[in-house]
Amino acid sequence: MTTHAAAQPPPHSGCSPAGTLSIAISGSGGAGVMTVGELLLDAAARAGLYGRMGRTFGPQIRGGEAAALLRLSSTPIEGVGDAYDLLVALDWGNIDRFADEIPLSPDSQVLFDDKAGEVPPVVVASGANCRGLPLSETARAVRGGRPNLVVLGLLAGALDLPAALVREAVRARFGERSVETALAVLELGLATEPPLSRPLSPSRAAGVRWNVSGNQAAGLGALRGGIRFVAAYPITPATDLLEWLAEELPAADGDLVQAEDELAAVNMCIGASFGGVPSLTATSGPGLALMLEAIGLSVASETPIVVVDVMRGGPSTGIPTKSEQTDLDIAVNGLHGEAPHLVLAPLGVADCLFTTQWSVELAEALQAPAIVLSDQSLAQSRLIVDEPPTRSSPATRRCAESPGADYRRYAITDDGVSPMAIPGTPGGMYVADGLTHDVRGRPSSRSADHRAQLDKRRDKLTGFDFGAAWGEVDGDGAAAVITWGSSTAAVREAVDRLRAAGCAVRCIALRLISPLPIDALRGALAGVERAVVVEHNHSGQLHRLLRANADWPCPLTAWHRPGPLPLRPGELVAALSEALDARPNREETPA
Amino acid sequence: MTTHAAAQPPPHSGCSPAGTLSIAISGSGGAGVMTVGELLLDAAARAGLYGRMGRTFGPQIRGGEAAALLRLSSTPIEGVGDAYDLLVALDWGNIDRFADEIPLSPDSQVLFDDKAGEVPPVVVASGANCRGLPLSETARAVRGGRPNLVVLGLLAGALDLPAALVREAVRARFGERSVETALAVLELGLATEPPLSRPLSPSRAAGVRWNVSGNQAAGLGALRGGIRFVAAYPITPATDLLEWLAEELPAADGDLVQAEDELAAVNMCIGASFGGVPSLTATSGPGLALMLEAIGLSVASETPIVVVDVMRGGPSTGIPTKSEQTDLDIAVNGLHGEAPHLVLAPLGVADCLFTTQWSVELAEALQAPAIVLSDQSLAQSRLIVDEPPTRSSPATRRCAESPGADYRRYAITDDGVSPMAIPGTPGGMYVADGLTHDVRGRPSSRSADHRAQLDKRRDKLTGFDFGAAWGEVDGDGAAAVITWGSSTAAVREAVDRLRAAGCAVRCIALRLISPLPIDALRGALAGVERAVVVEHNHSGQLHRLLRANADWPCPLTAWHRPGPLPLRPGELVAALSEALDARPNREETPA
Amino acid sequence: MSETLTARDYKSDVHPVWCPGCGDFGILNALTKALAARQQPPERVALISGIGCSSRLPAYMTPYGFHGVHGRVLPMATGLAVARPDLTVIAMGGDGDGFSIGGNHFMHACRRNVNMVYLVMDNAVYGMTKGQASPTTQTDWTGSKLTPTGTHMPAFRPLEIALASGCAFVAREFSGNPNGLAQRIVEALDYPGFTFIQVLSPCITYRPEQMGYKKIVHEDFEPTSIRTEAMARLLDDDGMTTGLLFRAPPAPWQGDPAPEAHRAPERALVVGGGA
Amino acid sequence: MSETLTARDYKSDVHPVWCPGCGDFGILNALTKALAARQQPPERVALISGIGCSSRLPAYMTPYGFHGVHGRVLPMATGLAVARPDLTVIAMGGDGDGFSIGGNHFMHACRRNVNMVYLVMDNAVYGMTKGQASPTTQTDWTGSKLTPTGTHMPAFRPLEIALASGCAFVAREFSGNPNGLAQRIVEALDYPGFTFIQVLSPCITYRPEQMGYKKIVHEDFEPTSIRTEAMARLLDDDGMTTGLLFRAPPAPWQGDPAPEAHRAPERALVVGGGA
Ligand SMILES: Cc1ncc(C[n+]2csc(CCOP(=O)(O)OP(=O)(O)O)c2C)c(N)n1
Ligand SMILES: Cc1ncc(C[n+]2csc(CCOP(=O)(O)OP(=O)(O)O)c2C)c(N)n1
Ligand code: SF4
Ligand code: SF4
Ligand SMILES: [Mg+2]
Ligand SMILES: [Mg+2]
Repeated sequence: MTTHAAAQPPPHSGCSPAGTLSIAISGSGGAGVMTVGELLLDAAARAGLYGRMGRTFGPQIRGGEAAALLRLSSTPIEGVGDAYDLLVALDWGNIDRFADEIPLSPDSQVLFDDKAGEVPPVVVASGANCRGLPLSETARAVRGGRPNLVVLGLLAGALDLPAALVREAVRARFGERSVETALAVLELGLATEPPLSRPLSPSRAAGVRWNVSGNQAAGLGALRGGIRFVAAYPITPATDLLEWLAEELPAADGDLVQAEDELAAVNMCIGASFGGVPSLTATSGPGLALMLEAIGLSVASETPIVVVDVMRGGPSTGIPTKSEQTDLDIAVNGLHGEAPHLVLAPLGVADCLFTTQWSVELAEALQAPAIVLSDQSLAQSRLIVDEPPTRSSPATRRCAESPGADYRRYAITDDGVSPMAIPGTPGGMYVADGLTHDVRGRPSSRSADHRAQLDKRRDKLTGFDFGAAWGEVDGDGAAAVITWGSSTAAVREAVDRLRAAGCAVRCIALRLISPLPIDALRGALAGVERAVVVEHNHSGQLHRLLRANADWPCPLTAWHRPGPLPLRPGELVAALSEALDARPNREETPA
Repeated sequence: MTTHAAAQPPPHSGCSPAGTLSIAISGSGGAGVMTVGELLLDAAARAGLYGRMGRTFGPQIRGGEAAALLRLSSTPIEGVGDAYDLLVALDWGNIDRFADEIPLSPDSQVLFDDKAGEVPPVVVASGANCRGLPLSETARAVRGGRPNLVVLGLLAGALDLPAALVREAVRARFGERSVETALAVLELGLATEPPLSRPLSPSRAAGVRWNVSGNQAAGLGALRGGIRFVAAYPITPATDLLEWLAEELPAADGDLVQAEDELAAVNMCIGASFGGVPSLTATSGPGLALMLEAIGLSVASETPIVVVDVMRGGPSTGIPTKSEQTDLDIAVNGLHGEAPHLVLAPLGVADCLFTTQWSVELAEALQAPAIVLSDQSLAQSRLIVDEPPTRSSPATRRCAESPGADYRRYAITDDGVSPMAIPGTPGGMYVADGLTHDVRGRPSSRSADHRAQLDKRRDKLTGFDFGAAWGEVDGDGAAAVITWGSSTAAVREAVDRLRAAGCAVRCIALRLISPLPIDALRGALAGVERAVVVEHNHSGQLHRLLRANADWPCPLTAWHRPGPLPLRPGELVAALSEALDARPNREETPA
Repeated sequence: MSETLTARDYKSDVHPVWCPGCGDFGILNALTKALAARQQPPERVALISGIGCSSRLPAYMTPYGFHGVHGRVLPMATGLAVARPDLTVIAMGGDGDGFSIGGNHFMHACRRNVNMVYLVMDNAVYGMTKGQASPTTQTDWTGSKLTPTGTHMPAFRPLEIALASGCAFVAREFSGNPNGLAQRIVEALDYPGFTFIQVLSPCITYRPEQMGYKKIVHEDFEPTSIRTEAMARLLDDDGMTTGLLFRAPPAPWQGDPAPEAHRAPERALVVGGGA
Repeated sequence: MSETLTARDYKSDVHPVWCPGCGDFGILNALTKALAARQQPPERVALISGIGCSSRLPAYMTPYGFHGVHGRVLPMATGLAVARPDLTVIAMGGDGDGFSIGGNHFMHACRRNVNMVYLVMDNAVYGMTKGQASPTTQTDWTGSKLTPTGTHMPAFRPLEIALASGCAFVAREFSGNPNGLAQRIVEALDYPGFTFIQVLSPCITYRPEQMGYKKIVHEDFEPTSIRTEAMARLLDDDGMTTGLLFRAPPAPWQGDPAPEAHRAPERALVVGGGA
């Protein structure tokens, strides 16, 4: 084995905080980097560790360069780290393309197949310690053997994972025909002296753990919330959420229809929901744009639907495979006319379950559309988490059980929610309408009817008691960070570090975006003197939304950065230290 | 003739300020109320008066009740008055339906055909002075004669319009076959002693005057701005703008295509504009919602288009025939991803010309989409105005004249605008793309490319010098009203009254909504201690937009009210007196 | 309601906004008759429409209804019919709604074959927006200010498109013959799957010449179950032939069947720990 | 460029994202050959596409191009071709782009007959989004997780729809025969009006069985100019026949003519005053 001397001092403890380790595995299409990444995550989970895995690909539709991006940990984690402790290159492919995405430092180790040729300049320049290993040579000892399983064995050794659990993971994955070969190669890797040693101590927590992606979690939340009709038009990165539901719905006696386009999908949902069946569609920015007219109909006709928007880089077709929190504006303000509705954002991969389930419940209870702002980084990352608690709060729609001759579908009620007659119910017949209507649903252009229905639709949302789930608040002190959705992971990690460094920082993560929980957020900001709003986009969309809708007890500054690169805790530590220092009333964004 | 004694004291000087007069003419379908309204407006214009006319209809597609709503004046006016000095009822039809829209007071006079039956309770309750006249009986003296022309004669007499000019108006309108009958009936009306006398003294201004609707003015602005391709899908109240352009474009060597839907219309515009031909489409809220995805493409590919949104009551299908300033949110924030673009709003009927023309110029100069927020009250009202000055600032697009091998379509330039190669230009070949791209237009998911293009597209707008046309400011003092679009007319009239009552009020009307002219508006607010934002919608959309995007030198309070009824100066006088009083830092909306 | 239902039981007390003499009145009558003939309780019927004069129809009847957005009547009706197969779903709207902005859904609804009746109330014009050309408008019609020298396009052929898209029940009727139409609607209601009836329905306001339809419609379609025959029949059709053109053996939409065995989706996510 | 242009002059140096072996390479080759055959200067050609694997094509060639949004390629190409009739406009995209989300524009573009070539690169699957059923997918294809028991719908028939919509030039070709395709594209370029070529183009990644196309395509269409004949020819077609099916006498789109006399629009607004 050869060692490339790095231009920088040799590695010591790695780049990650104690107890976590970031590993990237890269290679060309077909090299099997995703397989080894998934197996490692699985084995680590079996061994009692936590972790996450993301994927990145070059632009080729299939067969281009790819990398599995893992982070393993002794304790629960959610987000990505600052840099990679370890990069394993099965070949050098177009590794340049990943330079931004796989940050290396002089503390990083790079292992590569010694048949792969020269270490590329971009890797040399990082100062990482590079070492060639006879990966393909080792694999060749087994007929049909592939180097990726050598890597699995080596990494298992480096992490000190019990070999039996690694074998279990391999057995669970491969079919009969290939499992023996895979195991044989694995053994070779396990038998090799690991090129480094970074054992992580397993958690002693006893509960069940899940290996789950945000899209799976959202699908499960939809099912648990009561969704029984789904209309689907594929779009990255929402497709696998729809595919997951396609598999699970029939057993729950639900239906999925592949629609001809997003206009059809959203209108199918409205139709099914009019029939009393909770309905959902999922899409990404371009599809959401096409759905807006009908979402307005959902508002005006008070027919609940749920639309999951798995955000990707924008605008327009943008960067379909990368994450960005870029659709808050359209989700909140993208409807024509004045059309109050629900917008929520999951705070993490596993929280996609809770937030989607809650969104279904809220949509049903409030007879309004709910838009769920997930994003690619949540949707397509796999996370090892403690099994989330189940909640028994099924969606409930207020239905008119035995409506009489004076049934008024859009009656003005105390809480703005009017009992809805479901087709099939005798006596409840009404015509739902997107035209301005009176309490019976009959078209009206009278000023009083228009005003009454506008007020009602606003007040049923703003007057609703959303309880404690509007957001998550922790810590105290005179400085606060406000964030939402997928940014929460990096913000929390940064805040932890700031706290460890002695700064008291309050962390407020918003799950409910619309209606804005103004009072709750004001309460959470009590005593705060300066707050910074952190988000993963170019223009500070939540920051503008907060400013637009209320006065706050303290000045709000903005820090935001667009995709495609994920927010990392380290950059946030720097940004927050600066933004939260004592200078009052800063208003320009430092981004 | 009979006089119904009103419950209230008899009328004296009427409801309107000196020099103006509001007249409503109502009747069932076929009664010819629009004809007499238009003739009166025409004759008044010929006589040197100014004025406006709006129309209102019941829900019937055709043949239901209708009313012509006029306001005539010695000096230029723009908006509606507070109440009607005069209502002429050709029959009582469903007059109830118009009770809100035709406010009467004890100062009002009501004239009605004495064959029409009892005065309806809603009219009696107004306290107006009601008088039956033998309208149909008079008309019957001429074979085929209709009472509406009797009314024209009576009103001409009441206003002291020169009979010759009224005859001219009638001659200009009727075809050979019917003109003689019409003139004969008119004479009977002219010969009758007018039931009241409210002469208005004509203006002595010498210039040419126009009788123009907002949709016509916008069409003319589009033509003068250089629009030569229009794609059309009909929708109320935008259809007549498209129809006007259909008639005028061929002579200008332009094309209009009726599209199968709004998705097609907007994409046709992008295609034509990619070909170097300035392009426009017009729609209303539901159609705008369908166009958003493609407007995002226009942003990302930097292909200019103009979209005129003639707003109507919302949300959803809403109230198609009534006005409301309800699409500011969607126009500014309705695109997915971060997609900076232009949003402008005409400040009056005639200003539809200037604002549309300027919008074309800005879209072309900045290679970005421009959304023009007109509304039904501007679009479909006819106004008598002094001929607006012509402007010689043709649309100019920065084109690449002789691009070479290193041509970069999306080059980062000082002002963010990159020379565009028009198909046909040798050497300039590039592929326009909605995918995130590099300076050559090639798809890229590199962070640096994404950021550079996001910055560029933002900065070309925010860095542009929009000059003085961003808005109109007049007056001074420590109190200000900020408004936009069609609300400007009522606000100005209210402000005039407040000034007459001794209050110094600054009036700021925004024509440029996005990018928000922050510095200019800050300048206009210098020295202001309290400002109120007035708009014709339910949720205070401009107010929120202003709050979201900047800190202002003074607190901004909000006053807004939805449609379908127009904003009237009187209610604004009351609202503004309250909102602008000395209480500091009010933040709730009184509406 | 155990007594016999009459056509009147399906009529609401809302006064139609339609022009006196509009062909859509005939369709309203036919529909109420058809439902009475089938004795469908109004609460088990859903009338779904788009936007246009024609699409106002649901408000004039007593069943459940949804007056949706322009052009999306078929997706909405599809969602409802898939989610609630127990209901009688009747979709309707204008030629603009169905063939212009909604044309894509028309083709795909024909293919999908979800159980419903679809009535296109075809007046070859956009009535609601005051008289522009629709897809079924003749090339040389110069009555619209938007296309003052004609449409420059051949008229859309709804029956051919329906057949080419795999529609299993294709008919054309005339609103001036409400009994014939009612009878056809009854057949369509009885047919399991997507059924399409183009109803010629004069717009007396913007296409007054259509008052002459009654003289030129002729009831000449001979129903066939062979697609090629039906298509051939259309190739020299004058657009005024009425009757049932095509009726295939029923094969309505069926979604994915429920699996025999299925384990809770949560189980697939479990990894390590606990066990 | 006064020298002779070769196919290579139309190829850019951008490396396609396509999978090795993708049928779309054949279409790229055919298109460059056809343009060379016509000696079209690249700057006078505009390649307009939607979104999908196939729609990436414009970047791989040297003419002007626009990679638009999903499903809207035909409106964009229509706007360009109407506004710039001097350019050669070639529209292209996938079967999902053209027949699913874009199906409405397909029908209306056929009717409108604006001068352009439209190539649908048909692999009967959504390649870009990793293998879902498209309209042209066979009913019993269970290869997609979104429709695991099949599509439950008959496949879409693009040529029938084109004919029924009034398309004047209708052909089917195979990407595995780039010379034949190039020849057909040349004919289409020479034809004034809207021309449609369905190109069977295997997706080797999500429909590997399509590699067998080359064995089953057969060049059997006999061109006709009689619509009824062409339609009849399709009624028992296996979907694998290639060649020119239909070619009507040209009658391309013409918008409203410029009026003989016309007064400035401002004049119509003048009333009173001044004069
Ligand atoms: C998205 C959208 N675009 C346009 C309109 C305007 N609009 C209302 S009805 C209609 C067409 C009506 O024609 P048709 O469907 O034939 O119905 P008809 O009135 O003739 O019965 C149009 C274009 C709308 N309401 N929504
Ligand atoms: C509005 C919108 N919806 C969905 C998508 C996602 N999407 C991208 S390509 C595609 C379909 C691709 O299939 P096809 O058009 O047949 O092209 P192919 O990739 O097979 O060549 C879809 C659904 C999108 N980009 N935009
Ligand atoms: S405009 Fe035509 S379609 Fe509409 S109601 Fe009147 S007659 Fe009927
Ligand atoms: S996925 Fe299929 S269509 Fe797409 S590039 Fe690969 S082979 Fe071609
Ligand atoms: Mg119609
Ligand atoms: Mg395809």
